[in-house]
Amino acid sequence: MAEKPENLDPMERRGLSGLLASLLVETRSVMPAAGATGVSLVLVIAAMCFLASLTFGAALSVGRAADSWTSELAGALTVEIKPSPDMDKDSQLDAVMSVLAKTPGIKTARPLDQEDMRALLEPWLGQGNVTDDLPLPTLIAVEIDMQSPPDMAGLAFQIAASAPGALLDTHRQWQAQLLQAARTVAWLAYGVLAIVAATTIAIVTFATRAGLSANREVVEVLHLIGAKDRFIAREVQRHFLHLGLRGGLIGLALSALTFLAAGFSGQSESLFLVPVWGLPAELYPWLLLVPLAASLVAVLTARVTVFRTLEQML
Amino acid sequence: MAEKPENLDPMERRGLSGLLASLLVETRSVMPAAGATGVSLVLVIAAMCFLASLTFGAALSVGRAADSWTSELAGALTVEIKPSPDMDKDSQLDAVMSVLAKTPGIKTARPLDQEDMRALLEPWLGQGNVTDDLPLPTLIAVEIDMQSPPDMAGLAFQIAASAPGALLDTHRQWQAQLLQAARTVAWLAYGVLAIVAATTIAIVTFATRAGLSANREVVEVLHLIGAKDRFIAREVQRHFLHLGLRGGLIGLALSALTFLAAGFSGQSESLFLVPVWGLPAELYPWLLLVPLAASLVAVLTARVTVFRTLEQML
Amino acid sequence: MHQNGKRCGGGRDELGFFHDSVAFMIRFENVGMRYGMGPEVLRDVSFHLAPGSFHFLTGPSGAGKTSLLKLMFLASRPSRGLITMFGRDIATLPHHELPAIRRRIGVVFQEFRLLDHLTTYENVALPLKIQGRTEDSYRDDVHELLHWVGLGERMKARPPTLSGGEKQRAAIARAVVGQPDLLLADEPTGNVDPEMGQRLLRLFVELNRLGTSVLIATHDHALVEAAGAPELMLHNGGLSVRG
Amino acid sequence: MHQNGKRCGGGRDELGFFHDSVAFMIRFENVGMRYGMGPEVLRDVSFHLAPGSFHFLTGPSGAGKTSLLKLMFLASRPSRGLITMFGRDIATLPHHELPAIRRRIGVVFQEFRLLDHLTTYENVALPLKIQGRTEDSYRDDVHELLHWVGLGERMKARPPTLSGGEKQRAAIARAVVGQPDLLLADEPTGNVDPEMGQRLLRLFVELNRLGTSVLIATHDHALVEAAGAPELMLHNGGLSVRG
Ligand SMILES: Nc1ncnc2c1ncn2[C@@H]1O[C@H](COP(=O)(O)OP(=O)(O)OP(=O)(O)O)[C@@H](O)[C@H]1O
Ligand SMILES: Nc1ncnc2c1ncn2[C@@H]1O[C@H](COP(=O)(O)OP(=O)(O)OP(=O)(O)O)[C@@H](O)[C@H]1O
Ligand SMILES: [Mg+2]
Ligand SMILES: [Mg+2]
Repeated sequence: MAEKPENLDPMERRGLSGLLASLLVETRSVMPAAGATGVSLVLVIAAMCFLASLTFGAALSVGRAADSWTSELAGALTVEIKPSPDMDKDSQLDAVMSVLAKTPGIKTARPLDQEDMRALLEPWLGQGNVTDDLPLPTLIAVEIDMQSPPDMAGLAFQIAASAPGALLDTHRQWQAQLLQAARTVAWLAYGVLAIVAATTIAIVTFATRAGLSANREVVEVLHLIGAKDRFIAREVQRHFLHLGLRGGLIGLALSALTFLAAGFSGQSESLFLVPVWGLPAELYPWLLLVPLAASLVAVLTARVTVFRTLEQML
Repeated sequence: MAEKPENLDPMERRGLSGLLASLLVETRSVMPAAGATGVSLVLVIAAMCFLASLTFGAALSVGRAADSWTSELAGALTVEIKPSPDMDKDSQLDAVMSVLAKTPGIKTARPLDQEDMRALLEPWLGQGNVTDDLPLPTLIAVEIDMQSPPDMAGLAFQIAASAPGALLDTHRQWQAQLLQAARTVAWLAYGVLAIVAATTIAIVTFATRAGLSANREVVEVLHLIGAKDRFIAREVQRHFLHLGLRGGLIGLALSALTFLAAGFSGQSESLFLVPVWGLPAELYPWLLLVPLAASLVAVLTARVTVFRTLEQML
Repeated sequence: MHQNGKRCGGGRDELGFFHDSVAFMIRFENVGMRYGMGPEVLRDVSFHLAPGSFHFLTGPSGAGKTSLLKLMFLASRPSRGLITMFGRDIATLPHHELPAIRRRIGVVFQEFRLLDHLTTYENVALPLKIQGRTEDSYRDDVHELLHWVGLGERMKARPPTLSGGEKQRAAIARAVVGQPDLLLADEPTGNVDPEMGQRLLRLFVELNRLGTSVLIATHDHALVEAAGAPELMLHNGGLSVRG
Repeated sequence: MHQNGKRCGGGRDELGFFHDSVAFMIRFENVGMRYGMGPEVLRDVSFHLAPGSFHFLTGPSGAGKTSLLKLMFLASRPSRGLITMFGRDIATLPHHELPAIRRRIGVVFQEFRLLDHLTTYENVALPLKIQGRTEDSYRDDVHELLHWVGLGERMKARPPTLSGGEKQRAAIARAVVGQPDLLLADEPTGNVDPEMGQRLLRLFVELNRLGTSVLIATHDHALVEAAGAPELMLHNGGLSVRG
């Protein structure tokens, strides 16, 4: 039998592409290439990474939406100026505006005009009911700099002093409720993420251990013919790194596709806090954490299990 | 060796508790009692059922909240009566109310009093700004019977005719937007449910197949010593029914505990559409569907896989 | 194949013990077999075994003994030729009739193939359990058989804790417990000492006297000589008969 | 244990071949062993094997041959007594030194224990691969060995497609490929024909001539007689020596 050197390792290629290939494709090792349990481990990891990536993406964008919304909300004040017999409307407005202009930490201050007021009130009063003769208060929308916010108490005092009927409304009543809502939604998203992450870790751990039990005989034989613990652990880890990465990347791809599809489906308006759906483009890279974490869990589980198995063995 | 009849099947008890016990506890069968792969299959099913139950419960209560909210919204109309020089306020109101009283399909009609109006407007106009001298329109909140709704076009015509300045507002503008929102949230919940359900089915399927591959030798030996296909399939199915139910019930218990804990944690106010959190008591029984479905998937997968294996075998 | 002595039953045998009143228990005609795309492991194998006969199957390692037995216990199909078992052409046999035929065959696998999660007792009782018999009806028989093969003390042990020879004896006990019409044993004494080998041979002979046809694949010349039964010899894929 | 002929090396042996210059390769003193809470499988076993010796280990099925070998290839610990391997007390040996000792021992397991996912060639080459040797350095040796044991044609087959005897020969090849200082073979000829058995015995003798101590557990009297080497006999957990 003339033996050609055809059992040379086909993965002997070097370089980055070689590295990538050897991460994803099973190189010839002493561990079994993905058999029945290997395949199902890959699929379980893929499915869990899919779920985890979806949740992670959703939590990320909800969290970000809640954050920006919270700071927007907290950065907004309103000054109300009630009509007063002691001062005419325009003087009241000028006095308050000059106070605002002098106060550090205020970004913009803009009196709401008739149009704004109409838009605000029409849903409640009925179309055409907001007429010029309605004795509405004047409202000034104030945006403050969240980095160096003004002294609220001082500002409220100054405004009240500047003109009769002027009042700083810090939206306290609304803010309390809305901030609470935003915080709840963000917590919810992170809570769901935590549950899914914990479940993913549990499933990957147990799937890995199940996969290893199929390889127990291999580990035992290697041990008995004199392989060092570190050699065995390295081989097993590499095997599970392959399985984990392969599964993780499949799951990642599926979830990215889902986000893209949802993004394109046109429903991309934001609904309350929930961005429906589609992930902001700059958040996609974060999803890579999911397969990496899954592989890490698989590798660590494999390592711990193998060492524990080997320790029992003498 | 005196052999006591101690290898009598300990599960020979009869009755309901016996049935339950035999469903949950592995009876002496020819299949291996949960070994390494069995245990991990149980845990994988438990974890997936946990996630699926959580999602299912959330989708159920979101769906129900959206439903009731939608029908509440759709069942509400408002009649606006603008002040008119041709008729005084009370006569206008009386005329409109009598039209509403005569119209079939209207449950209640209630003029909003000054308090209601103030509550409605104060957030926008500022506290103390809604004064009696504000020339507000009169609003009548009308609740219609969704089962036999009145003829809207006819009603609008009759109301407009009954008094100058009277107008039927069907909240179209708001409704379109809010119904859309409710529908989106409900769809979202069901979409997430679908994704989790599909993932659960996939994972249970593959975990079952992995579990079976460990039992392949058993199936083969049984086949070769003359067991009928139906016998083998029945044994395997029973085995996976046990594993599936055990896992499913663990997952169910965990998710029920989670809902209960969330319910008790006091955050039970509704946030927009999302009931945060806690599942309405009457929805808990529905959660039972999850472990049943998971067991069904496991059993069917096992059955199909075993029959396919046996077919290949001659 | 021709008759030899008492134990190698004649072509036409009217023992009431057998379910069919056919001339041959097993009949191979020009049977060939290959694995996948590989070379033919068996070539033009033709022979027949009469009910109640006793034969050995010999041949060098890798000659195809196990492969030939696999055809007989219906674990694989021939790639060509005709196989008749109990008077039925197995190529045309409907799928649902195979279990009934398999139950008439007891097999000692070369690799034992005991179920690791069952005790030795349960493993041996398995063929009876599969036939739907109640434990009460067979418990004593199984115990007696286990004692006979020297496993009385290891009845509750699981196969992974048995020694090589103990496993082999458990496998033999499982094959004979149902008093099959045909016993196929693949290297049944490779892991036991000569004394135990003789004891097991007596078991086979006893079974044969009760009507079972016996075919034993073996390398153990001592066994073949002790039994004095005819020998089917496999060589280079072909079969020849001695005795 | 006392010297017997050439092959059963003397107590104090100065063969430069051995890494340690110790008197005994293996020394058992009052060794007892039990599985879990069970009865003692081995009782007060005391013996020693000199470097370069050749012995058989016999005893009825279930006597404890495999258990005794397990102690020697460091797969289990004795429940009492002292075991010295290559001059080291294995009870006090640190964990990280065990692989080095295992590499000096070649084992033919009774159940073969080949890795099903590797080819026969890869299985046999495994001990060399584990030692970190490059494939180029051993490919030809492995091929030659495989041809010698009659597996030249089945080099690329995986164990599940090998016959019983082929698996056994692959297991033997794996045990001897690294020219170990000690060869422990558990029933290495149970599944091969007598001719192949003799051939394999020649392999062991050849190895022994090159300096390997050989211990073969077997039921095969023909093998013991052909080699004419001394016999350790296990009976009721105790060890006695013949020859
Ligand atoms: N599943 C299989 N796939 C491919 N080849 C196989 C398979 N099983 C056996 N063979 C090959 O067929 C030939 C005959 O094998 P078989 O097991 O029938 O031999 P045998 O006579 O039983 O040998 P032994 O005495 O060693 O058990 C051998 O060369 C073996 O390698
Ligand atoms: N893992 C184990 N747990 C419990 N008992 C065991 C275990 N392994 C072996 N035994 C028992 O210890 C005794 C000796 O077994 P051992 O395998 O050493 O015998 P042996 O001499 O190799 O027999 P054979 O020739 O049949 O291979 C047997 O009775 C066996 O049942
Ligand atoms: Mg064979
Ligand atoms: Mg043994």
